[in-house]
Amino acid sequence: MSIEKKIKELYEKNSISKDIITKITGKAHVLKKKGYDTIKIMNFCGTHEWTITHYGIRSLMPDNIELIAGPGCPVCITPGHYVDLLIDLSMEGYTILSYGDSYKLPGTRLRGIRSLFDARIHGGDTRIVYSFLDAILIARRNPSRKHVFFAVGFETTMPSTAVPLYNKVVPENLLILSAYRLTPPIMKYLLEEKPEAVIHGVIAPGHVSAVIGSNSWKFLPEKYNIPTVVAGFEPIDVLLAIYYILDMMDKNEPKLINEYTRVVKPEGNVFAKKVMSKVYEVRDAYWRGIGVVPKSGGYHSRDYLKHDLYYNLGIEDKPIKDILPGCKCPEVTLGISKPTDCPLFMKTCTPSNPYGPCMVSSEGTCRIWAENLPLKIKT
Amino acid sequence: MSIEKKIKELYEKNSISKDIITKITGKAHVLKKKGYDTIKIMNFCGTHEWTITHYGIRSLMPDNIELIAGPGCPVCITPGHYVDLLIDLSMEGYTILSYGDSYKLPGTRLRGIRSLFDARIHGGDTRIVYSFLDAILIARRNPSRKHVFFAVGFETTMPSTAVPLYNKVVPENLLILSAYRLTPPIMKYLLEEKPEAVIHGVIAPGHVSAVIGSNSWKFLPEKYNIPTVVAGFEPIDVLLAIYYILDMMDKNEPKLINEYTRVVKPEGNVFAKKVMSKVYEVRDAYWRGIGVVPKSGGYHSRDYLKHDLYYNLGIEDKPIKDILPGCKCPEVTLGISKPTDCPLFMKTCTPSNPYGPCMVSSEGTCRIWAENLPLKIKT
Amino acid sequence: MCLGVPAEVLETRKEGELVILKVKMGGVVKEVISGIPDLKPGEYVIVHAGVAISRIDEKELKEILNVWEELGSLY
Amino acid sequence: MCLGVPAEVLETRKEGELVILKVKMGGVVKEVISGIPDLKPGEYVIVHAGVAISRIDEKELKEILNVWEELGSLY
Amino acid sequence: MVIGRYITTVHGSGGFETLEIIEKLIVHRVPENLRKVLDGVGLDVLDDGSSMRIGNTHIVISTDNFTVKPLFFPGGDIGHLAVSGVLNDLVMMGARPIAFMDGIIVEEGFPRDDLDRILESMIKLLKENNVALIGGDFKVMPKKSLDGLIISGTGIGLAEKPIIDKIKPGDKIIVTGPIAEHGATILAAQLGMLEQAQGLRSDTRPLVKTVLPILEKYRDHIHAARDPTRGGLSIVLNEWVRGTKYTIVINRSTIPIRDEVRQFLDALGIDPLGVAGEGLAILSVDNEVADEIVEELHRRGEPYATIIGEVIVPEEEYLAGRVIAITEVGGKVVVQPNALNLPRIC
Amino acid sequence: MVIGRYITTVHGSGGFETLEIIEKLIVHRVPENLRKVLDGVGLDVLDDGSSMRIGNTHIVISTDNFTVKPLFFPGGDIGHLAVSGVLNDLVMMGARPIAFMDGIIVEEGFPRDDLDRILESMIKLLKENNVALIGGDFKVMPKKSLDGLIISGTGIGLAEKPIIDKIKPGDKIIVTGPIAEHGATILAAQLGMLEQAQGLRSDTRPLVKTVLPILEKYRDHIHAARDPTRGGLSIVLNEWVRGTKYTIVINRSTIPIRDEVRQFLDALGIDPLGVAGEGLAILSVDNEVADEIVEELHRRGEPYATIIGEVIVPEEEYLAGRVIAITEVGGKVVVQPNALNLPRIC
Ligand code: SF4
Ligand code: SF4
Ligand SMILES: [Mg+2]
Ligand SMILES: [Mg+2]
Ligand SMILES: [Mg+2]
Ligand SMILES: [Mg+2]
Ligand SMILES: [Mg+2]
Ligand SMILES: [Mg+2]
Ligand SMILES: [Mg+2]
Ligand SMILES: [Mg+2]
Ligand SMILES: [Mg+2]
Ligand SMILES: [Mg+2]
Repeated sequence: MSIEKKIKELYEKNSISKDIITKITGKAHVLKKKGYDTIKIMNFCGTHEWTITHYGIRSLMPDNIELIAGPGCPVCITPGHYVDLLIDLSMEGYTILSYGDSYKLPGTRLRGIRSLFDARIHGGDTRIVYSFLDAILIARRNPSRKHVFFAVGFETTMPSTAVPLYNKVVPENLLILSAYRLTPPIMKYLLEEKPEAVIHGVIAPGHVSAVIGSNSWKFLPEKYNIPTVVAGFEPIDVLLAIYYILDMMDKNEPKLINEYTRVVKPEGNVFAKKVMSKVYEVRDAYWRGIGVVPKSGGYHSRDYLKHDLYYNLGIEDKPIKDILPGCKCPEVTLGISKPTDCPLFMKTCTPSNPYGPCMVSSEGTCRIWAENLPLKIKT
Repeated sequence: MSIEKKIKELYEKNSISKDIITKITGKAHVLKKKGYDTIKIMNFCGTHEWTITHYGIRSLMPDNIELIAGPGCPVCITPGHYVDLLIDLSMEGYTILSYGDSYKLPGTRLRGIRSLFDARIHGGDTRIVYSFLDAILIARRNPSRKHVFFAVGFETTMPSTAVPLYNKVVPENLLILSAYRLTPPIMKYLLEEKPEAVIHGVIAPGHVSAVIGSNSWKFLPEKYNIPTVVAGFEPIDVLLAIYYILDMMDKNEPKLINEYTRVVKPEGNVFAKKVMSKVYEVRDAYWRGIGVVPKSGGYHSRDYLKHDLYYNLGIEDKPIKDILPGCKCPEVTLGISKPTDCPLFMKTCTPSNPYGPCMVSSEGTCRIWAENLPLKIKT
Repeated sequence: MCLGVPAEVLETRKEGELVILKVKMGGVVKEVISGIPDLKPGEYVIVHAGVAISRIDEKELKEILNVWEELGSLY
Repeated sequence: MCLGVPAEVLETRKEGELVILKVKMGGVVKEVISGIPDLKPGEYVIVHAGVAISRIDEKELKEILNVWEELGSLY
Repeated sequence: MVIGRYITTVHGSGGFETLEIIEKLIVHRVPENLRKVLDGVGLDVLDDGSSMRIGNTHIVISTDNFTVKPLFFPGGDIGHLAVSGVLNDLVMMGARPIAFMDGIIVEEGFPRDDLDRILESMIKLLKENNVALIGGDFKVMPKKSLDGLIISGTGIGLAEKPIIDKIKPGDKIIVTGPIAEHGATILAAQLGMLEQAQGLRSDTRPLVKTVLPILEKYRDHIHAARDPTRGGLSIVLNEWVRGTKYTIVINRSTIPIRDEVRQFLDALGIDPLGVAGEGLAILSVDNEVADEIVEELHRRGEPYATIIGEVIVPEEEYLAGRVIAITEVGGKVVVQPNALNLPRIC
Repeated sequence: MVIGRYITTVHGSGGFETLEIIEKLIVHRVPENLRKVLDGVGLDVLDDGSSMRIGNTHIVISTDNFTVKPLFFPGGDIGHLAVSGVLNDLVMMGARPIAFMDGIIVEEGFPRDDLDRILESMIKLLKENNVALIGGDFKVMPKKSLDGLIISGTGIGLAEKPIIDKIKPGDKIIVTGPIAEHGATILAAQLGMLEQAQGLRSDTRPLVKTVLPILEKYRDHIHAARDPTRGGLSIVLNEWVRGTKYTIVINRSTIPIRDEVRQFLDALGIDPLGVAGEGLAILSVDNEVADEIVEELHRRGEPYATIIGEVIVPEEEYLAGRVIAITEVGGKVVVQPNALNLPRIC
């Protein structure tokens, strides 16, 4: 059987999920008897959240299982002042290149041009690119114009700029605003600083782990006794992760399980890690709506400063108040509130006209809930 | 009676032209008896030619009067290599500003981009302006871009650049390609060098004379015995000029008559002449299709070279072969041939797709003939 | 050559030494460069390519109208 | 976060030290940056944001399919 | 004409070049039997609109695109123009407009207020003329891929018998109002010469109330009717006479044109006969009723309606198919169908 | 929705935002009695087309603008798309297309050869479907004021009785072919991902020969028909169900979609249900004939036709007016009418 066929089979195997759901229901029942009236399983990756809602997995869960979303959307936690700066630069004639995800992300201002999308409407040259490679090609074709790439993402995304920078193929007229943030530090921060967030199990991010290695999550079971599963992104992967978590809870043996071995190694992608550590250095960093989290940001190291936007402009990366009035993104992002707790949800804040950052990215919890109400219905 | 009403009356008085035509017919008859089987009256101003054809004046003339057009269209005689140069500059990012007249003027090339109009189609920024003042405003609004104004014209048009240059209001990013040519020299050249052009009378250019003064034409009757009338541009002005010429022929008293006293003074516009002589100096110059004519071109004098296109580019204004194969413009322009003598006329050369320069400007003889076939018909 | 049209001077203003006229030509009002010294609102000029190149002389205008009148009727 | 999709490596080329892969993802072929050393045509990778961040391990892939199979039928 | 490798503004001028491109690239490709349907007219005649017959009713349809810049101008706006233009095409076919469909395409970032004004003026005019808006389309194009807004309009009208343009010798040519008003205004606006309204004003308006009743009343005497939009009067007359054995002779000094318009166009060296109007019609009518029609037009609210010429059978063969003008001084000239005029200084 | 001070691409996405702008800025302004004519439908229903009745004949008209970029794409071009789109709107109304009118607007400098190809493909398709080209318009816009070329198209069809979309409880929802083919192809082309044809190909084509005969045959059993163009399947179903007391329930894993299309859209994080197709129809039909219709569709040349869901009366009130999908793993989700999808990496 060829690998291609196997990949297709992965997709088709989703149909056997029903059997796994039955198993989950059984385990949940057992745990309920053991006193677990609410089991909170936090996923930590927007794509997991997407899988859960897109496939209606919440509608299939037994009553005592609550699937909650953690701070897994890099767009949602990207500081608003970055967007303000890029808007202003676009109006001064810079070309701004962004992933689709961050294109509609609002900055901190409540009036006028609020996002890169708005900026385009007002004549700014802001564009969506699929990858940093496309950004390189665009900048090369327009050597007389300055370009800025908006590098939003977690560890998964860091190689996209790190590898080309390391290999010195980035043209001079292409600057980078690094908004990279790191995931283990935020997880630690959440557990240490927000005791109100009760978490029984964690579905750890599959593609982050592909880069940093599944071992990076060992601290969760070892230090905090939280059963943790590194999982893939098919619904069946997620269901399996839930089952494994329940099983560990049942056995009271919190461990780290790697369900996504087809992609994730314990040590991760060694080459990428090496390159990233050359190009980026770790510093304390501001997360939108959350605050400054220790050792959680990736900043260009000295040898790569010539491509750093802030360095080039000669200004400082200084956060300003970017929690929009009335928006509950901070709580939603940390899994403390649900979008439906926000009074603006689906009123002044909608996917086509987002007010808060969590409504922007298709990984933002609010956006996901807006597009796929979790239903428990009979039809 | 207000001056406005009088101007309107000028226009309306055209209705009494029939009486003047009867007088012309009478005089022509008398001259025929004196042996004048063909009386050639040359006009020297494209606008006179336009009046003649637009009002169908040829259709009203007696058989022995032939109204011929002289080299009165500045577009037709503008060297083709100027156009080539401007096309190339537009492709390099210069903005080229031109009067509507010269916008479709073909350069010397037979393929590819042939005119400023073509250049626009291929992405060059070439535009029509109504005046040099508009060019100044456009250049001011776009300080980071270089602009070139295509200064085509006779003495009438020279003040348009001379006055602003003299008054130092031209921005640095606005260069001028001076294609100015002078009219008395070409008239002398025609009489001296082209004996095949038989001319019984001249209708001298009204607006050229408003600038240089009617006295400039004294040499025609005094040196060459040609009855000459400086005339206005209403059909009745032209008819009156024809009548005066016939009358002078009849009396055998060639003189200079100024029919256009309402606008033209013997000494012309003294202020404009002073400014022109500061800004421009007279040199031998090339006329398209005709050749180099002594002391017939206006070139920027030393103090104004910083706005001169050729000076700025550091290249030489050097004519190249610009008579298009098969085109009879040289003969047409000098009044030696008629457009209908050209085998391309209205075949491969039409107003909407001009091949030769005389088909471009609405003053070009070929264009005028194409649009207004001179008819002698009964209806 | 040299299309010239009569226009009425409405306003004059200076930009440095350059005199700019606001003139009325048919249904439009347009700014043109003055090529004649000392123009005043109310005067009529001939405008060519955005420059006032000559005053219209009211006396001579009346004169030519008379000439035409005579020529038209005398016959 | 971090949408990643499986893709087949069709070709590899170098630009200086940078390795660029031509990969097939669904109905399209696209150039992406290699984030893994020594990839060869025919291998499968996970592509995220235009970068191949991980090989797909054929043995493990077979393994998980078996796990699923079992879980799906055992009950 | 050789079309050339690139399309130019000449091809879109509405002159013979436009007709040629339509004939060469489109009509030519369509088999004869697919150039019209249901007993109507279509690409076989290229009149103001097309038609089809259902029972005794002729349904007349016309579609047009509107790309005018600026979008707002003295006397109207692009919405006003779109409705007027489409309804007038129906009226010129002798049809009573009953329905309209619009296609609005705007550039991303277009001000909502401007869109509002344009739609308001469109719909207001439809209401005034009792025409239903039965459908349409709304699209947004990415920033910089369209300059502002354009409108496509489709009109549907009913006629007992449509007017298919076919001039007859002896016909009188009537112009219902002053020419060149719209084109002159737009040109002035484009050249930045409209800083003060000084008598230039587009004449854009539907002729449903003033001209249509007369076309209905004198239906059998009206041999051709057209609105002189792109290309102006000279194109209309040339299209009518082209390929016939007749000559159209017009008396140029009788053509209604306002002083402000004439003087402005003179200043740019542009012939008013080639300049668009959007609130008038050119008619070719039976000699016997010509004066009566003019009087009726005056009564109905077209005070400038005038007979400007006639259709004759020329003595000289080479005049057949041409338009001849008797000039203001009694001269004779051929009126050529040149539609694209650039302003000139010479 | 607040429309805001500027029009954005969201307003032109074909989703509810487009409907809203049409309702707020247009429909709202038109008096009730001018929203339709002659016993037909118009702005009162906002279906695929509009109609009017002359005697026993219903005339169906539809107008649309086409602005697709690139102009040429695997599986078609803008001309091909314009004809298919307009004819399909007529077909969706149950009408047999008889005539077409085109409005071509090109940018100055547009290559004549490209224009030629587009017109050729337009006219070829009209001929194949025996539709007459009875008129149109041709305009040229100045360089840089339009990106390339756009087409407006108006189609006229005849129906004994038009299909006015009105779903009924118990109806089965049929999709006649694989979804998202056109939109995926265009998106790939715009993102520069089409360097090699790898199975993405627009499905643009008229449904005159395959689907129309079935709509005619089962006319009384077909309660709604629509082509899922802008906004895709999710918009069609949401529009149908919005404001009713019913729920549409679809079984997501039964929706026909080709692997190449699904995988490509997965890679961009875009939901295929919101992506346009241009060669398929969505039907809501009587339960009793649903299987028969699917079989007929297979026979006529639509081998992928499938029943994907049904119209129910929900027990829970809050589900009324919504579309619910049963997912591939048996979960249940609301299908939202979001039409504008940006590619994402997260
Ligand atoms: S619904 Fe909008 S405003 Fe409320 S928390 Fe979510 S993103 Fe913020
Ligand atoms: S008709 Fe054309 S080619 Fe012939 S002389 Fe005139 S401009 Fe030249
Ligand atoms: Mg018309
Ligand atoms: Mg039409
Ligand atoms: Mg029209
Ligand atoms: Mg539409
Ligand atoms: Mg007509
Ligand atoms: Mg439709
Ligand atoms: Mg439609
Ligand atoms: Mg459609
Ligand atoms: Mg038209
Ligand atoms: Mg329908």
